[in-house]
Amino acid sequence: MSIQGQLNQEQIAWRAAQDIEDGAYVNLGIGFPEKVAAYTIEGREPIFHTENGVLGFGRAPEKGKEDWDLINAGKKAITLKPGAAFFDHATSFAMIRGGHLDVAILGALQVASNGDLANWRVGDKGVPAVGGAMDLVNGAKRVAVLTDHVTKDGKPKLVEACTFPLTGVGCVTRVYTSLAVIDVDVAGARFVLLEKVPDISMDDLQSLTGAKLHVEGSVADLTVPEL
Amino acid sequence: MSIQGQLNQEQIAWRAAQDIEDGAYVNLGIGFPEKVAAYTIEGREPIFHTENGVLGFGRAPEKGKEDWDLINAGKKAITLKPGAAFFDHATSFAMIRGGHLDVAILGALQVASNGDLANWRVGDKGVPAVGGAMDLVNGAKRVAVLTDHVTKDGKPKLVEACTFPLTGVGCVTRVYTSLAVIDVDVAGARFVLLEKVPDISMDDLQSLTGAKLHVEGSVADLTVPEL
Amino acid sequence: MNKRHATTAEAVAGISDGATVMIGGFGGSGAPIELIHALIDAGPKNLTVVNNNAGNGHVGLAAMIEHGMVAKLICSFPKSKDPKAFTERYLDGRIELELVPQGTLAERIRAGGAGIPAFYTPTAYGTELGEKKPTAEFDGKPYVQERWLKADFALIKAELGDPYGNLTYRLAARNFNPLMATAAAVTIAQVSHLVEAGGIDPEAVVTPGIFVNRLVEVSDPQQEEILNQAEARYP
Amino acid sequence: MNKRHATTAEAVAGISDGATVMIGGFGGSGAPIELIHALIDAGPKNLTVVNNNAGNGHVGLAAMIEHGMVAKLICSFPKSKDPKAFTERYLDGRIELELVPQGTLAERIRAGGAGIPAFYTPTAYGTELGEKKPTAEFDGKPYVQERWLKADFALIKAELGDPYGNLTYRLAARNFNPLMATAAAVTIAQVSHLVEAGGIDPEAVVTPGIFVNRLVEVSDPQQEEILNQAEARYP
Repeated sequence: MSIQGQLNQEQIAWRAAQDIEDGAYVNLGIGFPEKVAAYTIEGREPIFHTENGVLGFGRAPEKGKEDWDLINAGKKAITLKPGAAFFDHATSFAMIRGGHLDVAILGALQVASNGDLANWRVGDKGVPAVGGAMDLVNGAKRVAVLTDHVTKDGKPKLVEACTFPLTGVGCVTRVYTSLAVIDVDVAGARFVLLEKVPDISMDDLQSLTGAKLHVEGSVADLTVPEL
Repeated sequence: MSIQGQLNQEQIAWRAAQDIEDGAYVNLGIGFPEKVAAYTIEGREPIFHTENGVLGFGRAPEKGKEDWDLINAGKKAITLKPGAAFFDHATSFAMIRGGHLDVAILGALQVASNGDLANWRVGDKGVPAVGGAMDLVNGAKRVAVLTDHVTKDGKPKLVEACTFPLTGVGCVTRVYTSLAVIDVDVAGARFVLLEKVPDISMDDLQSLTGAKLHVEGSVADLTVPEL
Repeated sequence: MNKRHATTAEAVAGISDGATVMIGGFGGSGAPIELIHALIDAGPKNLTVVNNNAGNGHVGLAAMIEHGMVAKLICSFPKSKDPKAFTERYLDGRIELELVPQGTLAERIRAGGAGIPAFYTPTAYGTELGEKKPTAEFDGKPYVQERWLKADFALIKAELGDPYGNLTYRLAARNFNPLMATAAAVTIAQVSHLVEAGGIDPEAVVTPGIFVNRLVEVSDPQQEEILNQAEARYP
Repeated sequence: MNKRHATTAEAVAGISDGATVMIGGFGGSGAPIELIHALIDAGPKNLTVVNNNAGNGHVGLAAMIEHGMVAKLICSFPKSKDPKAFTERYLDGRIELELVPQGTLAERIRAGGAGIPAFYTPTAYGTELGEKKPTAEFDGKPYVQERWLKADFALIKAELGDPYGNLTYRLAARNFNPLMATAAAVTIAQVSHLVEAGGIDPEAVVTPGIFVNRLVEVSDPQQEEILNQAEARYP
């Protein structure tokens, strides 16, 4: 489904990267969220964590130079930056569960206006696999989601209540979509619209969203570079 | 109180050392139990653990050569053997609580015939201090006690029920005293006499013991070298 | 004190039908391929296996599954590039799956090794993976009670090992290996380099030898990823 | 990313009255004497201190107690060669003591750092230190429920530190230091050698920098044991 002016994945990732502070400890979910690393702001140095026991990793090695003992949670080969550290899985999840990570950025099937997240399983068919998602959403200081605003067949992914199996309860605090940046007021169970792409009207955005979008003050334009 | 033929601390320690197998992981309590290390049997190599995070330590350094970052749980300077390892306190007590230590040898105020041990506090006066004793008695595969058979004023230390505050419940399985070697049948709440010094009669030994000494088969002579 | 064994076959001896076996590694990183293959040669059946994943391709854990050795798998992420071995057997009901969130899996194993029978975690609260488990509130927040995980055997991969069983690991191949070493009645480590006593700096030891029962040197160990790129099969 | 501070005074800034402060070390081994003395200079009162011991002589933690800064001590073994500072105040009721078995103390701190609000341990079951705590049976064996321990600040001592806060420790001076680093909102480390980024082998890091907020280099740090042999007093 094509919507006028909507952002592509690179642009959503770019927007999310703007909110990552210098020195932040960050875990990026497998796949789409991994793109955020490429848009780190000049002069800021976030430190990337991967569940399988590495802090301070950098980009992928050149093809043919992979060391398969040095991978990320997506099982892709990585490299190290100076100041990196290795540790076991219990320590890695102590970092997550213990509230030491500043931000976790994940994909989503659905996000509810009370902060509930569904991102690990569509239904009860097939092989279920959860990985570290349920730990990340309950541990990181800030849990953000990157997602298309609607599904491929146009259904809202931002909803009043998740219908897919939950990953976590009341855990998501910000959503970066292809059309908007939205804060989740978990206590009030409200979506609060912060930014929207200029080409879409408030009414059209609301019609593509499964729960009410509240506005506090003004809504900024969500503008991103060509990517 | 002097009893004919009773063992001194060195001799009790020597007897306890006879039961330590080659390759056993052993924690010796502060003070009297530490003497056991000196009587390690030729050809056997127990590995000594100390709560503050060392496996594989050896004897004390020469006076003047102490490194005060390298101490044991009694805060005495130690040295390392080849194959030693350092670790943090959580790992150290994972070794203890997780059942990885083969034997812990501790002192006692009282041992009861049901295996209860009192060894950390005489009453409710003064400053209480427990250290790692309560973890050791609940963690090591085998918990042995070294003790004089009676108190300085002749009262039994092996009793039907401890009157001093407990360190652990049903935890002691063998007692090495100045007069005897006694197994504790925890399930049956019975002391089973294995060995006694030759100079004492069964009746006299029983009269110095606060709970019945059972005999299964024969009682061996408890003979030790001059030390 | 010498925990060394001459061959991987000798190292895995005694793992019999119905045993619970923890296998280290995260995907192929840190997977003890040679020990797994020795276990396939030995051929015990009806095993419960604890691993983060469910194998990839037709080597290592995937090959164990293909050989019908695994009755139940306890893992967090039973997907991979080529998960056919597990997927087929799971979908037709020949293999049981206990799916555990990754951090909970790690903590349950760590608890097994540390003598902690149960603990509380926020992870999975309010989800289907937290259902049917006891819950409790602490300081106004809800948590799920989780139980320790222990095993009869652990197969792990390390980098350096000395005769006392002290181990180090290579890069991110550490992952679950040090935890599993603590949680099994018998821990079996393949090491890429066996060194003499004193050959590992006591400060550099990651797994102290008390947690390790058997060692076997496997120089130049195989990497699951490389084997799969070559479409290898075991045996 | 640079967590370095120029002085110990700067490193301990902001620890105010009523704070909970974990202090690393086991006796004098691994005790961050210079950080403690900087805190004495700063002079906050009514502190809750978590340490394995209760100080020895008239330096370090003992000096903090003598200066009336400590309202409550959480520890396992408040005895030492010269425990007068604590003993006097404890016996006349000026300082509160929460006595915790050493392994439970370590595990509670580790739980605080790992986001585990409560766990079960066999330790102290059936004793007065287990009284008034919830108990539960698992597999027929009784256990005591223990809660996590967290702090506002941790003062720790390390050997090498890099600008990211990665740390190594010296010999048995490791003890409680790596645990406390994880369990405080603000962890302050004195390091004997500050090295550049990349100066610590990533496999040799014991405390990853994510657990450390502030670093200060203290070359040739003082040893409590040596100070006490010289009958030193602070200030």
